[in-house]
Amino acid sequence: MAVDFKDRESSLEAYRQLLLIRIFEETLEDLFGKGKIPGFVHTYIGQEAIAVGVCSNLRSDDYVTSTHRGHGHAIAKGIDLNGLMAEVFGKVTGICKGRGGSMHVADFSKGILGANGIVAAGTVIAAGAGLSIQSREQDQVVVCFFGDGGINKGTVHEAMNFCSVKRLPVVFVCENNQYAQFTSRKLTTSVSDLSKRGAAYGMSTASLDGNNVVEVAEVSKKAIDDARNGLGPTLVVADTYRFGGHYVGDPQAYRSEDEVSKSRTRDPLLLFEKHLESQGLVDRDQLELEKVAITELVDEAVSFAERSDYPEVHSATDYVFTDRIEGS
Amino acid sequence: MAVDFKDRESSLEAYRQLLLIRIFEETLEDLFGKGKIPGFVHTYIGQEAIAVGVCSNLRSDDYVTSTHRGHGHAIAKGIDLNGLMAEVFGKVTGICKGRGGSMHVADFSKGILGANGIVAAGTVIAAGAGLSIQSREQDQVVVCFFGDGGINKGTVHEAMNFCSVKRLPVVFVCENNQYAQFTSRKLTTSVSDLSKRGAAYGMSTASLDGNNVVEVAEVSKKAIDDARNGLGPTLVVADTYRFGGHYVGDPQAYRSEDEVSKSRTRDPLLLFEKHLESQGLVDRDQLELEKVAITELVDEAVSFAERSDYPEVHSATDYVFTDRIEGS
Amino acid sequence: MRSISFGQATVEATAAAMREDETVVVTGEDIGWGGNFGQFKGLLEEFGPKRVVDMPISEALILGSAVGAAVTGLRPVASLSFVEFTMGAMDEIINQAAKFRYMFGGQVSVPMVVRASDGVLRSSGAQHSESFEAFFSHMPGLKVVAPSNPADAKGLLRSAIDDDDPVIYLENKKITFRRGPVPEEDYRTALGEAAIAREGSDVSLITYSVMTQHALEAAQVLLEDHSIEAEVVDLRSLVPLDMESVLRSVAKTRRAVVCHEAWTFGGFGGEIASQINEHLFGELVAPVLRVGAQSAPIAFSPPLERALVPEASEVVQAVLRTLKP
Amino acid sequence: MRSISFGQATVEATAAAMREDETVVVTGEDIGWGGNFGQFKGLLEEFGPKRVVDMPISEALILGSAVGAAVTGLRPVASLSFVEFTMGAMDEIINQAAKFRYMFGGQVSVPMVVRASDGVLRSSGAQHSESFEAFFSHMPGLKVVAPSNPADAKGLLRSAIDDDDPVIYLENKKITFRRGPVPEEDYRTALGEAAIAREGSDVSLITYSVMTQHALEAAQVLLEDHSIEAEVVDLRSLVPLDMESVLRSVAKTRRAVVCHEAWTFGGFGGEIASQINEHLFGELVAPVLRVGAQSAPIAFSPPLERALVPEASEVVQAVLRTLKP
Ligand SMILES: Cc1ncc(C[n+]2csc(CCOP(=O)(O)OP(=O)(O)O)c2C)c(N)n1
Ligand SMILES: Cc1ncc(C[n+]2csc(CCOP(=O)(O)OP(=O)(O)O)c2C)c(N)n1
Ligand SMILES: [Mg+2]
Ligand SMILES: [Mg+2]
Repeated sequence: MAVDFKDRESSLEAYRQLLLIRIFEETLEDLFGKGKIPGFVHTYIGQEAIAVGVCSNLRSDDYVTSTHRGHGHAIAKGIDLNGLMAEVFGKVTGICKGRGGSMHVADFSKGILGANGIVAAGTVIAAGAGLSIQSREQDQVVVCFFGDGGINKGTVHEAMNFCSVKRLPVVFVCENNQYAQFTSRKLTTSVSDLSKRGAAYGMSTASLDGNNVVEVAEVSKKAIDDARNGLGPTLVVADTYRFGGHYVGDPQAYRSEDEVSKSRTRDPLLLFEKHLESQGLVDRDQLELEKVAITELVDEAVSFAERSDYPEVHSATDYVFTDRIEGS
Repeated sequence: MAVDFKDRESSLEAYRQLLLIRIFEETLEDLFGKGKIPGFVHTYIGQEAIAVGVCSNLRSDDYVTSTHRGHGHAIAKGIDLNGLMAEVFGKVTGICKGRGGSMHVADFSKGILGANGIVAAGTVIAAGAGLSIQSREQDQVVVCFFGDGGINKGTVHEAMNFCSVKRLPVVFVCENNQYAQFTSRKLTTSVSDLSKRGAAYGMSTASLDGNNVVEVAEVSKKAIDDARNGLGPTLVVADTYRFGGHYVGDPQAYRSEDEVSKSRTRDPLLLFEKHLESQGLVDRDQLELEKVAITELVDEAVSFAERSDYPEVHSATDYVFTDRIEGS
Repeated sequence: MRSISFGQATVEATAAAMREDETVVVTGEDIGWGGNFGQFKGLLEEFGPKRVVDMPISEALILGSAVGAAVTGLRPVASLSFVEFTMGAMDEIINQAAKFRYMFGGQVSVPMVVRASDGVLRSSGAQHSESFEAFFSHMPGLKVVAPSNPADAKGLLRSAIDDDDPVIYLENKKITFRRGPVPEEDYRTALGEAAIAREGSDVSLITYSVMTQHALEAAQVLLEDHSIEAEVVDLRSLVPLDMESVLRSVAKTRRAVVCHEAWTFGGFGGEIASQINEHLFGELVAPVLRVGAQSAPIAFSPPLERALVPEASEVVQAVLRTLKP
Repeated sequence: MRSISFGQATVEATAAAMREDETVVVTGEDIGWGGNFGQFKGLLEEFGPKRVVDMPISEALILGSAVGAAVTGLRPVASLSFVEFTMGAMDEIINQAAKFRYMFGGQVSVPMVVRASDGVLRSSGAQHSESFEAFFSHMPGLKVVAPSNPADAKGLLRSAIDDDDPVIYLENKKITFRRGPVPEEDYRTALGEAAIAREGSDVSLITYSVMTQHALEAAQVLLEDHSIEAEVVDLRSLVPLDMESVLRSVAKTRRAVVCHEAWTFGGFGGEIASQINEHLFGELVAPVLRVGAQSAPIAFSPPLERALVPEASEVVQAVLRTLKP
């Protein structure tokens, strides 16, 4: 599991994950611009190191709950890329058979309990998964991703209190990207050090640089190990920045170009590339080769999605219930 | 406003308030046993010092939000006693014309924004009253009473964060009486020091002995003054004990008689009587005279309520809307 | 047959399910102490605190964690005592529990039961007296059960716990303490099958939950005082809805009165009445009437409470109106 | 007359109310930036952050604070963007806002408006596509408004803000960007008065919100292709409900189709259909039909979304069915 950042292959694998998320999201931006993607799309660009670093410590039978900005979590946790892409297209070959779309990608076989269009809804769902693990006497772990905007939802409070009381194996990862939609965190949140929120429940807390995948992986490893070992929940606050708009197409009048371009100097991919090169683990040529390979993967996913059919209209009410119910 | 506990008359007034709540509630227990009170009744016996101490610092135009256990708050904030008693009887002369009952007593003319049957609902309502004060540029204050069980509701979190962000004039008073219904605080709450919950929002916090009316009055005075002076909200945790069951008639299998009788040694009335006598402010005879007088007041309220009529059946749908709506 | 209370009957169903399947867990406030209406009495003692979990006063957590537990291998039965407290957990019911299976393309089922007590009971006041089945039955993905007697309470709860989808199990407070004959053995009563609680030929009373009891009283009065034979159709579950039984009855009697304790306006009765009218147009000899509460929050004062909420006499009145020329 | 969008029309109404009465404040997430649909554009600039309050993502707080503010001297207009987010604040709507006046015996009014965007809009998915008016209109103490065009949007919002009771103002996403003629001056459109959006003699289409637009399209098709004259009754508010206008229209046409975008099952259409049947029994020449969404969470995939949710062609089909012998 845990990435050995001294090891070339292991480091390259982390790099591939970062790249896969980045290229997947950039491809979506492009496709959305061309009118090929229905609905609205929230990309994870700039935050990749969090999902990749955290999920590098997870087993396939561990769980994650996710948000409206969920492609990165799903990819890092191992969702099938074709199924993900086809879902975002609304095709029947999508992981949710086209019912979900970008905001509702999920793969229960990989422990991905769903992206969720309701802010902070995942917190209480994660608590339930934690209760289930404890009740079944398993050593799985749940990671609950949520945002700095989401931290003010009542569900966060109810979930953290309960997980702490029961010492449930849940790691709360707050992705502090400074904005909730168009509104700066400062305008709506009473403390600037978000980890204080965890202390109120007697939980362990940790703060980290969410753009540094090595740091994310190392710090979150402790939280995940603790959870797995029965030491209870941790609140991890990962500072980062959302490179794109809230959604693809967002005019972003609420922040300066200067602020955005400054943040780009701390691009998690660049930082990790520098790290790999400076450590002499990977050279630039290799990095370029990886980009070509990943781009191909994503392109294949696009053509899979494009080739696929839409669901059949007569199936519109399938999957409402497990059994078929007539007349309602 | 603030009680001068060096002053005889002022101290006696606080004593009368404590007594009034105590005798009112004991009378209800009696009446309920006789089948004269509809619905269910939650008494404030044992916690009187909190409402009396806190409200001694409030002006008539200040606001309080209350709970299912709201008679004490209402009395301390100055509700009309006859109207209160008649309401608990469900009579048309009740303060809510019989529509509300014990769990929904309110007197908006005295700033009592209602007892409330939904745990911790008052927190977000208090935040709104605070916003209103700030918007109207007034120097009123809101006190939000809630319980140690209520502290785990999401509304507490949403309200505290917002009040802190906006520095609203709201004082949160958590009445830590050790139980939520039949369940001990320890079973459901992640921290034993409840004031930690306030620190998570960058709020001021204070803890105090809720059975000591002098301490309650003094400590809450600072919180209320701060709020009035634009210094923002405070979380005050008042430790106390619920002498009676959760509701009148509760068999209380969940706690030992020993625990209950121990707690009685710290009866807020006894403590204050001792204080008054030891300070030489009031002698025992005077205390007995007060009891007679207050008992008479409550008896009068009972006979007022008993004499009053029930609301007329044809008025059952009055007060749904401010205007009359036909056909719905 | 022995006679036990509605509440006790649900304890038996829960215990049977828990004995059979160790993934069944019960969560809620104060349930270790038996719950507000004794519906959980003895479960903690038999199954221990890992399967009978006392919860903080955190309704969103109670139902949200039920969803999370249900999709990761448990079958939670979550209690919210009074149905009004579901309002603090509607996101978890409406946006999560109901939608998970559909929006994730059938990857998962959400086998959970939400138990909540509804209806008026001796001046419980505006925040503890209501009936919200109309909210839940409008939301696709939820099943809704509303038993009227102890035997059904047991069998329907057993089926609800068995069910792979989220079920809202509404237990009316007024009948929770009422006793009735209940078989000792473990059994299931299927969701989606109405019961003919009484046969009759002149008018059909379509109802569920406590109003079934009032309808049966009304039927007795109608027979004795007016020689009218009323048929009482007890729906038992609203989703799935057994319209076939309803239509069969009304096709026979050609008159129908739909009765529930919830507010008439916007209530579930509108669905039933509309379907009857659609399917039996031209065969009815009187308009389908609805009996429900008047449009006001439920008042505390006893005479007002009674004025707002229907019982047998309101049903009798409505039936007599359908029989007037 | 100039033509502006539905969303812009609501900005005008809000600004007019704020200019006239300084106790009117607007609260909600991201409203300083105009809100998700531009319905608040320019208000921060004109009225400042004390009256246009950007809120944390705390829906219970947003509506609970509106209640607290409304009973202490303000007239808050609180926005929850998508109507699904009201599910996180149902306690505040159902147990507080709706009940305060009644359960406190008329001591107080709760003059607040809840704005929320509902309905489908280009594959917004299961948690951003629904219509919940059935929930709100069932709860006594709430008024419910659902405009269908920019001019009404302006006048009805103005009245909603004037109103002393809590009003749920539902703005359909699909029509928020649509333009239409809107008078420049400040005016009110009364709650509880349906509009005859089109006159006709053969069938009455009873509807509101976006379905009024679809019904009008359907009426055009019916006329052109089938020579059927459909009357379109736009309710504009569901509570208060103008049944008089509905009954007058149906008494004339003797056929009715009730149309909304929300799920048919358990929807508000059941109330209207039931009342029509009760009041006009024997005068109808066809059953009252309902057109609404099929019972499923709203799917993301475009063809599924379209299959679930009705538009003009479904209305046409239903009308043709009422005309078949
Ligand atoms: C309960 C709820 N309220 C509001 C929204 C609308 N909304 C969608 S994303 C978002 C901002 C979320 O901010 P944050 O949690 O910081 O996540 P980020 O978008 O920054 O990843 C808002 C307000 C929602 N989806 N759900
Ligand atoms: C939202 C909600 N959940 C549950 C209840 C049921 N209930 C009523 S009082 C109570 C316990 C409250 O405990 P606490 O806040 O400590 O107040 P106390 O009764 O001790 O004064 C509970 C669970 C309720 N009324 N509202
Ligand atoms: Mg953010
Ligand atoms: Mg307590």
